[in-house]
Amino acid sequence: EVRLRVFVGGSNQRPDLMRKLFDQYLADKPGLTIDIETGGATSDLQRQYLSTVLNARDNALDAFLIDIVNPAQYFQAGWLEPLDAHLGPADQLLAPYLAVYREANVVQGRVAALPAFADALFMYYRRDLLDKHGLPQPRTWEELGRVARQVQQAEGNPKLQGLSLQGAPVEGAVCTFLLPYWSQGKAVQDPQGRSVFDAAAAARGLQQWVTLMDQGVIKRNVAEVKTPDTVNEFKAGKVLFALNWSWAWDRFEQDADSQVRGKVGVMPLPAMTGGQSATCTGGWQWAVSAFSRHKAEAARLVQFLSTPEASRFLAVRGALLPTYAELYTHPEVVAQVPWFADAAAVVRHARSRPVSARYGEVSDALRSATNAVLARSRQPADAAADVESRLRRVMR
Amino acid sequence: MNQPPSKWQPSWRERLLDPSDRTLAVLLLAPAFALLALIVAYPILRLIWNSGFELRLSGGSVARFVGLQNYADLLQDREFWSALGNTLLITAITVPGALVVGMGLALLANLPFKRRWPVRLALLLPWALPLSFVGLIFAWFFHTDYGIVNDLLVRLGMKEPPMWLLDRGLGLAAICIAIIWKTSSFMALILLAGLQMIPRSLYEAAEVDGASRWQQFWQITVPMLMPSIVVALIFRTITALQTFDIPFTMTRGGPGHTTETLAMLIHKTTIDYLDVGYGSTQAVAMFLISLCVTAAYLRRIGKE
Amino acid sequence: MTGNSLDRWFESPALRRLAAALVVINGFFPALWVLLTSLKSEAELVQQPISYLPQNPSLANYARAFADQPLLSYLGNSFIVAGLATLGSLLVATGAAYAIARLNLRHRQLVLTAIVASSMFPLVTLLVPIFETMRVLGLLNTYTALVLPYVVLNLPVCTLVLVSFFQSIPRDLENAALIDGCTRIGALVKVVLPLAAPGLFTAGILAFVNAWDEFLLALSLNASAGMRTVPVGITLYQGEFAFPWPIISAALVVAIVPVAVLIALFQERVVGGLTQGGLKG
Amino acid sequence: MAAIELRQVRKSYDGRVPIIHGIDLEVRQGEFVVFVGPSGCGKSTLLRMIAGLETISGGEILIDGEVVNERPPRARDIAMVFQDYALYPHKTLFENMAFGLRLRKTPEAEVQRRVGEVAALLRIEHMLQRKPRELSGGQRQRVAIGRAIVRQPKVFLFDEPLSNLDAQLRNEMRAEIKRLHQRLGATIVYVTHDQTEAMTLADRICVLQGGHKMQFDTPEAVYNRPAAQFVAGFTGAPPMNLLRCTVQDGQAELGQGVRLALPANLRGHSGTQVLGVRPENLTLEPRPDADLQLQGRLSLIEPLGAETLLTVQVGEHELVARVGADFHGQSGQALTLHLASAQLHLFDANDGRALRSA
Amino acid sequence: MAAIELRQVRKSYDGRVPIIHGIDLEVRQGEFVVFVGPSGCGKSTLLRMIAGLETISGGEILIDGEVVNERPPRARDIAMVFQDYALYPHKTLFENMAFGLRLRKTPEAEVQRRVGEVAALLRIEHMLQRKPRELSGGQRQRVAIGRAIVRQPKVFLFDEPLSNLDAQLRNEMRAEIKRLHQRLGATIVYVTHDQTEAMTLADRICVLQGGHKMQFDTPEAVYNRPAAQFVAGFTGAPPMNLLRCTVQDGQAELGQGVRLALPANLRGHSGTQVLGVRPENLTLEPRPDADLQLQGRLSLIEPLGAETLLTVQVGEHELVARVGADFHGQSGQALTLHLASAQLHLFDANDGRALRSA
Ligand SMILES: Nc1ncnc2c1ncn2[C@@H]1O[C@H](COP(=O)(O)OP(=O)(O)OP(=O)(O)O)[C@@H](O)[C@H]1O
Ligand SMILES: Nc1ncnc2c1ncn2[C@@H]1O[C@H](COP(=O)(O)OP(=O)(O)OP(=O)(O)O)[C@@H](O)[C@H]1O
Ligand SMILES: [Mg+2]
Ligand SMILES: [Mg+2]
Repeated sequence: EVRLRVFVGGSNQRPDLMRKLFDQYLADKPGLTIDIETGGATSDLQRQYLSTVLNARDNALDAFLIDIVNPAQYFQAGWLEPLDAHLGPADQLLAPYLAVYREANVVQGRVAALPAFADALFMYYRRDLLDKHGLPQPRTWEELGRVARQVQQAEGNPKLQGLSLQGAPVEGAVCTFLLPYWSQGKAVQDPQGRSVFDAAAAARGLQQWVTLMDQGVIKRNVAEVKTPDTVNEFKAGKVLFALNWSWAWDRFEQDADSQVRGKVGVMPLPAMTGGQSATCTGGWQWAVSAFSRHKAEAARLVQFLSTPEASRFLAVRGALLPTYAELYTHPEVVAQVPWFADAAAVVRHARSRPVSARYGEVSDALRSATNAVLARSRQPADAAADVESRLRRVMR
Repeated sequence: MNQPPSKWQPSWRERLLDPSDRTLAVLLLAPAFALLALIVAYPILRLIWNSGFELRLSGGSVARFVGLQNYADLLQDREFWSALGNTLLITAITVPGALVVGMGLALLANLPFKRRWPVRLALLLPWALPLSFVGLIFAWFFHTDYGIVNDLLVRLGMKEPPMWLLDRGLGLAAICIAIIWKTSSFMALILLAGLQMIPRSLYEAAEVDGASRWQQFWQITVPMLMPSIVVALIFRTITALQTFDIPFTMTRGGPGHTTETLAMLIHKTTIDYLDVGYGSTQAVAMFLISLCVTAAYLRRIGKE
Repeated sequence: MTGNSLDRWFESPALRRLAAALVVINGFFPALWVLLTSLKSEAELVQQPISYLPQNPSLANYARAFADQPLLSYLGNSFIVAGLATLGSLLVATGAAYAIARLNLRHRQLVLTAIVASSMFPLVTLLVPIFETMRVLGLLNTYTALVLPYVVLNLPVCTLVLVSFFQSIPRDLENAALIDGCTRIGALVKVVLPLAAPGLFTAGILAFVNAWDEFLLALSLNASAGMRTVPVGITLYQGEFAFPWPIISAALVVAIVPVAVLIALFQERVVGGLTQGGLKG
Repeated sequence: MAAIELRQVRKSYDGRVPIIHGIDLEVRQGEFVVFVGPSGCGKSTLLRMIAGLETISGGEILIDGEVVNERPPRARDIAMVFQDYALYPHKTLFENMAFGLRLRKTPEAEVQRRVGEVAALLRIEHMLQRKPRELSGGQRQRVAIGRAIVRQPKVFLFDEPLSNLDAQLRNEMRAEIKRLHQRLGATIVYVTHDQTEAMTLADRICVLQGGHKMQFDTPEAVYNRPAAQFVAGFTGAPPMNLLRCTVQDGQAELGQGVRLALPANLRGHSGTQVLGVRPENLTLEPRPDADLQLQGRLSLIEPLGAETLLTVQVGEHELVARVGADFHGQSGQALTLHLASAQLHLFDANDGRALRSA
Repeated sequence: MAAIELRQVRKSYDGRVPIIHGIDLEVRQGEFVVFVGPSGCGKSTLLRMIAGLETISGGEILIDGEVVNERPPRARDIAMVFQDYALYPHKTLFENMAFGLRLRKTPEAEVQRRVGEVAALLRIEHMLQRKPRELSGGQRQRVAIGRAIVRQPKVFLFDEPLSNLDAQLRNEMRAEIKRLHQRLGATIVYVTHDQTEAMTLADRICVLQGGHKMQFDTPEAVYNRPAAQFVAGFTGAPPMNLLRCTVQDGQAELGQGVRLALPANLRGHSGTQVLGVRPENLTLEPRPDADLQLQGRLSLIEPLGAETLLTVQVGEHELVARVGADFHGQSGQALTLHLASAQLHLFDANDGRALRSA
């Protein structure tokens, strides 16, 4: 008689689908039951909850979903059971997954978690408008600015935002910071996890956003834009280009009040001039609590939940991005979610946010710098310098 | 008829039901103090204990006793001082602000209206609205594009209405407005209770003595309300020093960290950074500050 | 009789109505806004200029609010938790307040200060240790886990209200009961408490509202679906990628209504209770 | 010229039944007028209308010859002493008394002087720096009076100023107020329901009942020639014995065969009336003027030290007689009460009017 | 056997100066004893110690022959009536009265019967279902008394039960209590600072001052033979005139050449003493027993209706005389006061003891 409690966060982790997966798993396992626990809809609240529970070394949770940025942090806090202990060595275990997930989930050579489903920042755009005005997909942010202004002028609609991205001090702003930085070929850390932060590149990246703001491409109050705001505005037809997660696709195409149904395209992210396109991964991982009383059972469950079959199930039933490269072209998946074909390239080029035991501090440094610059309360160079010194302290 | 036994020999049951005053006091206070010990004292001791350690969970570090090092670090911590500054600023604005607004509301609500319940309900409603949602609602009100405030400003002819939450000054102003709105309600409640206890004859005496309304307000109402005001101020100040939900939902401390409060910083350090030792240190510091402020009030009351 | 130096400033009915309007608008506006939002569609919220009245008012959001989350169960939990917390607060605070007000304690001021000072620690910082305590006691995801801290949360204000209330009850009433044949406890239960009813009532409402609104502890200590309270439940309508204001507003309206009704019904008593006891330092 | 004049003054609280039914009254310069009457009769209301604390529903109030209906209290140049003193609890005694002067921007030296004088007059100089709560009831009352005096207003209004004091203190303060009046020569309107206060203090007493003026006359007249049964029953301690009787042919038939001959000036009425006789007018010994007698039985003896109250059952009536302290007797014994027909009062049983020579 | 006995009873509130300094007292079965004394003298404290509401710091209290020091109030079989009535505001009158019986598990029928009887006795039967706030002061007082009576306790304790009532009502209720006592034959200890109550109600009066028993005797003795200057000054309204004098050779020298010859029983003392004479013993007309005279000047006239109080300046002293209502005179006139040497009192100027034949 084993009873597992699994934490599935909020609705974006689709507890409904997870329940179905659990039931599949339980079909041939009498004596095992699984309870789902949800709590906190945003990753903030989930982090808050998990921190509290794990901090108290509570054994109430056996397995849980964690954001891609957390495995390192949680593992080093001693909260995660290394899965290789139960399921075999790390390289073997993680080999089939997309590279970013492979990297994110191995901490100090141990398997901290297994990928559940993928996600990445996508560049959504109004295909109809670009087509109407005969404009190409922009390759660089500069170009994007030009295209956007042309459309704005042609449409005679100054309220039409050229680009919507996340400037509020939420996790999304970390990606907003990293996109132009990465596209200059820069990294935040070396393979040993030490900071190799390039403040000048960061400043240039931030400056790019400021320039776009000055041009009226990004709206002036972008510093209060959170992830759902971009979705809502794009959905309402007020945005030309929008950076958002895969999840937004459904909202654009399926929401009853969407003004942009059938008019949306996904394209590779623009780069800094002279750089190359880069985007940010997201996605969720299954981890087993170090305080669980049923680690072995939980580990086996987690293994099941991260199989290609499970991933396919989530892709087909929930349009959740697979963590296996081959699934993007799997006929069943393509039939159900055709746009995954476009998505594959994006996901494959996506990069992971810095992996650090002190990710909380890293994230805070990046997001607050972004926010401060976009709110025009700090110069890009100063903000970049702040980040540099902060990262040097944190990522030793 | 009711002859008591010739010798007074209470049964054990009677003794049990009739403890001495001292025993009874202990019995009655016991639950309160047991709970305080469990929910407050023990956690506080834990915090104080933790504050002596380097205890960074995500650093993978085992707890290492560092004595007062955390406190020394705290004194060097720019973020801490900035958060403390914001907290004190918010306190300094919202406490008197809520007092003034609350006083106004209380005075108005104390007028002999024919139908009093809408006024009373309006007075109490802000108090009953959950704090975290007040933040959300006011963030919405102050939203650059979709907020009511800017909508009104635009309707009044402003071309580029301000971006309230994207500026330290305006952001703090918006936060303070939300806090004042929310907290003036309870303030008004206490003051209203106080107002109703001022005997009418004092106003009549002042009236006969020749005091104008304004003079009556300052010479009678305010001094007579002093006890209520002090109680309200103590409660308000303690909660103001703990300000968390409203700035957290309204600005998240942005832009940058410029509107971050102490409680937000502590929350961030403990929950996001998993830096339990240092977070505890910040919490203890905050407790000491609350204590000082309250002690100052209590001293003042003592002098009265 | 009570007085108010404003009485005569506001002698004119017009001015008086204006004053009332001011208070009413100030108090109701945000709640009203939530109500209006709950009748709008999501698209309506990102319109510029903003629309004040819903263009196509509909109750669909309410239907969604109840369909998307077990709102009724959240309400039930909130009622149970807030109700038990209220009872508990009253019980504990009554004991403490009576001891402070009536039994000749040697360090009454100190005891009272200790109780009031307990509210000086920000809850945010105590969260983890409290969670740990509850875990050790095996109380996580039980009503008790929330009730206990809520009782503590309410202790300062309830105790203050009740102390001044007990002090306002003539001692001779208790003496009369003693002479009539009561024990000390008998006198407390049979005479003092019934007389302190308005104070208990006031303290009870304060406690209820506080408990009803609490979020952080409720989120952390009772996260399991069956035990969630309304404020926690409401946050579940939002997601990382969505903030459905209209549905959340609908849920918020549902959450506010019980408290608002409570206050509307008993507002005289809330104020009156504080008055009679005279909330003093 | 009258210091205060009331002309057909009426009062009703917003639209409800009237409380004061058209009262005419003149208070002369320097006069001490006392309003007495049972609780709820409208004494305070009337006083507060004079003060300007209540609006006037009808009629006119004049102070010093000027209609003041529309003037706020502060423009009426009056001072008032309240039943519960209404001292400002947060001000020192000095500031309590100085408040009115300060509001009038009196120079500081003058304030000091006047407060000092009044404090000396009231013997509270040594506690001017205390707060009201540190005072006994009598001291508080003095301060309240001091606050009124210090402003030297045209008119003083007192609303039951002594009713919160104990008996002893009440006596002292009463004498004090009397002396003050003699000394200041001020115009005073004083409300009380204590008739000893009324009798000893008043130049004239105004007896009110249910918002009507029942009698307005000197204490002596009110006591000895009550204009109504109500007034008679209200004055004297113990009050006048009032006996329902049937009057016929100049004889009052008290039931059970007890009869009294009425004096000439009370004859000429007939039917059911109320006969009144004061306890001190009933004696046990015959006296020259006592031309009537009543036989009774002693039912209660209350020795008061200086005198003794006897309750005597006469027919179906109980009469109280006030006799000397030297009375010795016992409950149940038979007695003869002597009384003078000249000291009898007769009232209409219906409207209570005093009946005199028809 | 004494109903109540106090043996060297002492009280001090935790460690502070003593309030009651060793009082011995016996209250006989069925006796009505009144404690009088100025405010703060310890009357209430003493009564509450008998009730068991205050701890006893020293000595013993016996009820019905048993030491009850350690017994809680409910085991003493007493009933108490409080100054502010202390009715349970949340209970009906019936339940107020029945409360004590119910606590003793009296059968319901018995409760009904006894409450009914007492209500009838006090004439409050028709309002048994009301709550106390719906009653007037006098009615409340009756209920408070009823609540005490209904339990038929050994001893009744009253703490200033009438002091919150107005004069008229006080008189009525006083008579009522007197009648009740006669009817129930109960043992009563009654606290008041109103001497009329003390005089009329008491079988014996215990005069207290500063926690000391000054005199414990019948009203007549307390009034006519006060054991101390304090007692003399406390009884009578107005109280006894007390004049500081120098006694020598059987003569009291009152200053400014005013002298009075002392009667035989007061001779033999000399030095500074205090001479006492009651206002009613000073007359304007000569009378057979009035062997002494004082010349004075009238300074204040207070007509009370039934009598008049005169304040007369004699030498450096002010004396109050109580004369008939028929007095006519005016302030400032010269007067001769007649008094009897047998009605003089003499007190030691130092300790206030009454001085009689040495
Ligand atoms: N504010 C008010 N509204 C309505 N009725 C009132 C108000 N104040 C007094 N009354 C009524 O007016 C009547 C007269 O009241 P008032 O206070 O003048 O009596 P009073 O003679 O002073 O009595 P007391 O001796 O008890 O002070 C009473 O019946 C009272 O109920
Ligand atoms: N609880 C107490 N603690 C300390 N002192 C007290 C307490 N109660 C009474 N006293 C003091 O004891 C003395 C006697 O008080 P008590 O109440 O017996 O006086 P009293 O004769 O009843 O006066 P009154 O006529 O004013 O009721 C007073 O000086 C009082 O200040
Ligand atoms: Mg009155
Ligand atoms: Mg007393």
